[in-house]
Amino acid sequence: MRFMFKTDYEDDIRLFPHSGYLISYGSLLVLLVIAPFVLSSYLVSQLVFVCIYATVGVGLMILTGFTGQASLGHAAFLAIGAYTAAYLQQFNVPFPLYFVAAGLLTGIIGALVGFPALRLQGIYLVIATISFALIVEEILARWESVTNGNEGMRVKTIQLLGTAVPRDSPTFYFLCLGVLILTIVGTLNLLRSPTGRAFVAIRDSETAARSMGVNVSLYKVKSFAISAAITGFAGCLFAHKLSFISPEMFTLQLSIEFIIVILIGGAFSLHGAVLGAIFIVMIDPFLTYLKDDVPGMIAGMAAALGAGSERAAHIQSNVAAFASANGLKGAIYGVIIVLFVLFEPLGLYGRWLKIKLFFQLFPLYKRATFKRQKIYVKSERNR
Amino acid sequence: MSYFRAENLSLHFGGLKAVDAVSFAVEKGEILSIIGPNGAGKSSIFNLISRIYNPTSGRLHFEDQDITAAPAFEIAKLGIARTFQNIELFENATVLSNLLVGRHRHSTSQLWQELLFLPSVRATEKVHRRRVEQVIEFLDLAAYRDKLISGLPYGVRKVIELARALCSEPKLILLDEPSSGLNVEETDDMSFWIRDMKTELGVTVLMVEHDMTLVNRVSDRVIALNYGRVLAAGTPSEVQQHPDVVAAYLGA
Amino acid sequence: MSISFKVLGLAVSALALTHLPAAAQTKVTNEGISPTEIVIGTHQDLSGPIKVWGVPVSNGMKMAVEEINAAGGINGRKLRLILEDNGYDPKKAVLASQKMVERDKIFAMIGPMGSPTVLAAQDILFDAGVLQLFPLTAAEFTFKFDPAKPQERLKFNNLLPYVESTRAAIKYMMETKNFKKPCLMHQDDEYGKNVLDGFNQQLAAMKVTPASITSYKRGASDFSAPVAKMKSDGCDLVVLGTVIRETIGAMGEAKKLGWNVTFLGATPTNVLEVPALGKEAVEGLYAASGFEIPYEDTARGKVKDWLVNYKKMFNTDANTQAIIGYNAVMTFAYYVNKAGKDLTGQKVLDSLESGDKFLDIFNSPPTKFSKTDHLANTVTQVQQIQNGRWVLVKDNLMF
Amino acid sequence: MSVPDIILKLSNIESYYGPIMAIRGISLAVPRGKIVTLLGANGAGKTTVLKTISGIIDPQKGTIEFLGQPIQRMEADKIVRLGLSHVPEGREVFPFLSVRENLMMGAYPRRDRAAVTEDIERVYGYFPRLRERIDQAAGQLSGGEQQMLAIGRALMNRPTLLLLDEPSLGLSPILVKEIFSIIRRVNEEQGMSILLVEQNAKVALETADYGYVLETGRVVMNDTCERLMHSKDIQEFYLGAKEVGARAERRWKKKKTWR
Repeated sequence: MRFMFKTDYEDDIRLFPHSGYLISYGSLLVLLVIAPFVLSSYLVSQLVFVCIYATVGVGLMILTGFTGQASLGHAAFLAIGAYTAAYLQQFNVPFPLYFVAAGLLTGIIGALVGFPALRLQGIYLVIATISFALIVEEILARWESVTNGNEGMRVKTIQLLGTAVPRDSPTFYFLCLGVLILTIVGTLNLLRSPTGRAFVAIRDSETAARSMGVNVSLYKVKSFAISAAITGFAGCLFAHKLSFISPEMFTLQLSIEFIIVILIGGAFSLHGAVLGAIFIVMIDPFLTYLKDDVPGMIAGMAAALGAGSERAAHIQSNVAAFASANGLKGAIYGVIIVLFVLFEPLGLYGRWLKIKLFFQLFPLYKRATFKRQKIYVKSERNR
Repeated sequence: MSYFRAENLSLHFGGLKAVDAVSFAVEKGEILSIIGPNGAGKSSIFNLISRIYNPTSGRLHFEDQDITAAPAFEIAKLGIARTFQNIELFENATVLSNLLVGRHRHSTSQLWQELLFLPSVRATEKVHRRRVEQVIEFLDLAAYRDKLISGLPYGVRKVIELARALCSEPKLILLDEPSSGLNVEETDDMSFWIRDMKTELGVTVLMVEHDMTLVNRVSDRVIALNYGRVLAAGTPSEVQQHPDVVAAYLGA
Repeated sequence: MSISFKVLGLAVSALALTHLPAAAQTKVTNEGISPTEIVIGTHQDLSGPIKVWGVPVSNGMKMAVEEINAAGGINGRKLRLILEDNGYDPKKAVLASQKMVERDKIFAMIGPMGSPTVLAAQDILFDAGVLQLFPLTAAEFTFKFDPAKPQERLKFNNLLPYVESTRAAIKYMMETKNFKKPCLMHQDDEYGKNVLDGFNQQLAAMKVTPASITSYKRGASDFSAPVAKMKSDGCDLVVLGTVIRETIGAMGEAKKLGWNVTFLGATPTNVLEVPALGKEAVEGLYAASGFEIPYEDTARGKVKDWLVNYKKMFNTDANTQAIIGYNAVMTFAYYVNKAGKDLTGQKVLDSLESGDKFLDIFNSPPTKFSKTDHLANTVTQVQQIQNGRWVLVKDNLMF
Repeated sequence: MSVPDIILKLSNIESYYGPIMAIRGISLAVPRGKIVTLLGANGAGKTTVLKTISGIIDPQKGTIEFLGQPIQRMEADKIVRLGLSHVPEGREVFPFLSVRENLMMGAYPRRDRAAVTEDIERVYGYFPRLRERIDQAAGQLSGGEQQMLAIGRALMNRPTLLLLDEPSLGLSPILVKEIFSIIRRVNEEQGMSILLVEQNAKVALETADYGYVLETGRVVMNDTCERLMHSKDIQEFYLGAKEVGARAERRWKKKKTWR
C-alpha cells in the first residue's frame, strides 16, 4: 500500500495522483496504440465500437451519473450527430468541420431539451426524454428532403487531409480512440472545476446547491448540452463506422443499451462508463465464441473422461444445439444484468476497486471490507 | 439603516400562518439568535431569506438592497450563506468537494476554459483550495478532509455544513440549530467558533438555536417566536425571563 | 422503366467494360473452399423485431444444407453453415460479418436478413471478396451495382423487389377488373416506401390519380380511421403496403364497416400467417407474389416430401419464409455445382453470371443472372385467398 | 432486588463501515425494565451500536443475545418481530403517510387488531398532540411532532426493548423535558426496557438507570447513572461543568490529538 504525502494543493488537482497512475495509464495507452497492428480487424472493430459506446457512456455519465438527471433519449442525440454528419457530407463539407458541427448542433438541441426538463424529476424526466427520442425518430422518418426518410442515408468514407480513412483502418480506430480520450480528459477537467462540482451538488441536494449560489437551472441545461454534444460527436463516428444510417437504428433499445453501459460499468465514475462499454460491446462476440468453442471443449473433455468418440460427437452436437438455441444470448445477457444489479450495484468499476483494495491491504484485509452494507436511506430525500 | 432587515414578513400555507408579519433587523457584526418552540416558524424564516420559499407578503433588505425577489442562487452571490436544520450535504462526495462547492460564488471561469483546464483555472482552483484549507483549519476538520459524507456522524456533518457556508466567505451567515447533535464539549467548541466568526472573520450571524447555554454565550440579541409571531426581543437574559417565553418554550 | 433501364444499363456497362478492362477486375476470395468443405455464413434476426422472418429462414437454410450434405455434398464438398444472430442491429451485423470473414473464413454470405443490417455490413464482405447472395431485403442496393466498382459485382439478389412486383400486380388488377379509384395504405418505413413508389409509378404510367394515400407507424394496431377515410374517399381498390397483423386489422375494419372493397397486398402479405390468423376477415385478399405457396394435402412429389421433412425437422409447419431460406442455399448450391469440381471463387462468380437458369422445386419463375443484371427476375404472380388458402390467379406478370 | 434479568447482551461486538472499524469490541447488557444510556462524542460509535443491534449492520465478530436468543446477522424485520424496536436518528417517519397510517405501520407485524386499536389510544394518551394531527401527512409535522410520531410508531410494536437514537435532536428545551418524561412513563407503566443514545448527557443521565461511555468504538467507562453523574470526567466532558476562568484552558484543550 502506498502512502501519499501531499505537499502542495496541486496534489489534489493533478489528474494522476502519483507516478503509479502515470505508469499504468501510460502502458494502457501503449497497448491501445499497438492494438490495431497486432489484432485482427474483427477485434479492432470491436474496440472501435467500445470507443464510440464509451464516449456516449461518458456523456451520459455527466448527465445521469454526475448531475443526477435520467435520460432514455440518448439514442436520439446519437442520431442527430449521425444525421448532421451524413447530411453535411453530401455538400463536400470537410470532415473536421462537420464533425464539430455534429457535436455543436446536438449540444444546442440538448440544451433545448434541458429547458423543459428543468421542472421534471425522476420517472417524469425519463418519460420526457423517451418522448423526445420518439419525436426525433419520427422527424428522421418524415423529413425526407434532408434525412431521406426511411430509406436511410449512406455515409461515405471519411476524407481527412486528402486521404481516405476507411472505417476498418487503424486510422479510424485512432480517431475514435482520440475522441474518447479527449472526451475523458475534458470531463475530468470539468469535474475538478466549479462546473463539475456544481453538477454533483445538484445531484445530491438541489436545495443546498442553490443556497451555495449554484444557478441550478443553468447548470442542468449545461449538463444536458455537454452530454448531448459528446453524444453528437460519437454519433458522427457511429455513422461512419456503420456506413449507413436509418431512423430504425436509433430506437429506445439503443437508449436502454446506453443506460446499461453506465449501470453495469458503475454509476458515478468515468472508469465505469468505459468498462460498461467494453461489457456491452464485447458480451455478444464473447457469447458467440462460447457458442462456437464450448461444445468442442465439452466433447473433448467427455472423450478424455472415457466417452467413446461417437458418444462425444453426440454430446458435442447436443451442446451445440443448446448453445445456438434462439434467444439464449438474450437470456444470458439479461441474467448477467440482473446479477449485477443484485450483487454489484457499484458495477464493474466497484468490483475492480475491491480487487485493488484486496491486494493493497493484503494480507491485512478483513472479510467485512468486501461485504455489502445494508444502507440506511434517508426517507426525506425521496421526492 | 440596518444591515439586514425583514419587514412584515409573512408566509402562509393555506390557512396555516407559518410566519405572520415578522419584522426584525440585524446590525452589521452582530449575533442575533432566534429561539422558539418547534413549529414556531424559525426555519421558515431562514427558508424565506434564502429564497426556498416565496413570502406571502413582506420585504427583505440586505445592504440597502431589496432582495425579496432575487432568485435563490443570487442570495448566495450577495454573500448570505446558510446551514440547514436537517443537514443538506452532498452525500456522495468528499468533505473537500463539499467545501469547494461552497466556493462556487467566487468562481469566474468559463466552460471552455474549464474543459481545457487552462492555467487560469488551475490558479483559481488553488486559491479556492487555500481558502478551503483555512476553513478546515478553523473548524478543525482536517481528520475528515477526504472522507465521504455518507459515512460521517451527525455532529460532524453539522460542522461540515458550517464549514461549507464559511467557504463562501459570507457577509451574513444563517445557522440553523448549529449545536444539534453535538455533545457538551463539541457545543463548547461551536460557541468559540461562532464568536470567532464574528470577531476574526467579521461575519454577521443570524442563528436559530435551542441550546440556551449556547444562545447565552454568543448572542448579542435574541428574539423569541411563537406561532409565527414575535413573542419577545432583547438581550438574552431579558428574553429568557419573559414569562411568555418561559411558558411556551423553556418550561418551568 | 424496367426493360428500358435494363437495356440502357447493358449498353452503359458494356461500354464501361470495353473501356476499363484492367480496373474492372473483381477480386473473389477462395477462402472457405477446401477439398472437402465449403463454408457459408448468414446473419439473421433470431431475437429482434423481425424474428418471425429470421427463424424460419434459418430453418430453411439448415434444411437445405442437411439435404445437400446427405446427398454427398456439392462435387464431394460438404456445406458448413455459420449462423449468427444480428438482432436487427447493424452494429451486431457488422461484427458478425467481420467474425465470419476473419475467424470462420466463409466463402459466401447467403441470405442475410434486414436492410440496415445488410447495408452496414456488406462492404466488409466485398472488401474481402466474399459473395453476398440473396439477402432478405428487396432494396435496390442489394442488386444494382456500379460497373466502375468491381467489388460490387459480388452482390446478387433473387427476391422479388417490392416496387416491381407491386407495379405488376396493380397493372394486372386495374386492367382486368377495371378499377378507377385505387388507394394505398402503407407502413411508414423503408418497405412501405417501396410499395408507395411502385404504386405511384404505376398509376402515373397509367395516368390514373390515386384516390387517397395513408400511412401508419410500425406497431400500430387500430386502423379504423384510415379505413373509414378510404371508404369516404370512395376507393374501389385498396393496395396494402402492410405486413401480417396490419393486413388483418385493415381488412377486419372494412368488414366491420360493411365496406365491400377489393384489397391487394404487396408480397409480404403473401404468407401463410395471413389466412391462418385472419380467417374470414381476409377472405378474398389479392396479393402480389413470387411463387406459389404449397399446402401439404394438395402438394405432390418433391414438394410434399419437403413439407413433411420440414415439419419433422423443426416441429412446425413450413411457411413462405422457410421456402425463401431453403431456396437461397439451393440456388447457391446449383451455381457452385455448375462451377465444376475444380472450384475457385472466380469460377462461382462466372457460373452465377453465366445466364444458366435455376429452377426450384416450388415451380417459381426461373432464376437467372447476367454480367450486368444481378437481380434474378421481376416476374410476378397474383394470388388470392379463397376458403382460407392462397390460390394462384395469374402468373407470369410484368409491367 | 435479585440478580437482574438481562434481556439484551452484547459480547465483544465488532462492526465495520466498509473497511473502517466503527466498533472495536463492545460488551454491554440491558436488564429487564431498566433504561440504559450510551454516551459519547460524535463518531464514538453509539449509533453504530444501535444499528448493529437492530440488524441494519451485521457485526463481524461477537454475539448479541436478545431474550436468550442470538440475533447477530439476523434480518432487521425478523428482529422487530422478536420485540425489539428502533427509533432511528433523524426520525425517519413516512413523510407521505398520515399520522395514523404511520402508527399503523408500526403495528405491521401484529395480527391482534383489538389490541392494536387499544395501543393507538395509549400512544395518543402519551402524545395528545398526535391525536390533533391524526390525518395530517407526517412530512408536514414540526420536528418535535415527528419525534413523537417516531417514538409512538415504535411503541405500536409493543416491544420488549426500545432503542432510541437521539430523541432530543432539534427539540426545544420544553419539548425535551416532555419527551423524556414520556420515555420515563413508558418505562415505568409498561415496564419496557430502553437503550438510549443521547448527546444531551444531562437529561440522559437523569432519565436512565445505567450508563456506558463510548470513545472511538470502545467502552471506556460504565456505571450507574448516579455514580456517573458524580464522576469528575463526566462532569467536565459531558455535563459542561467547569470552574469559572477555565475557558482559556478549554480552548487550548480542544486540539486533542486522540480525537
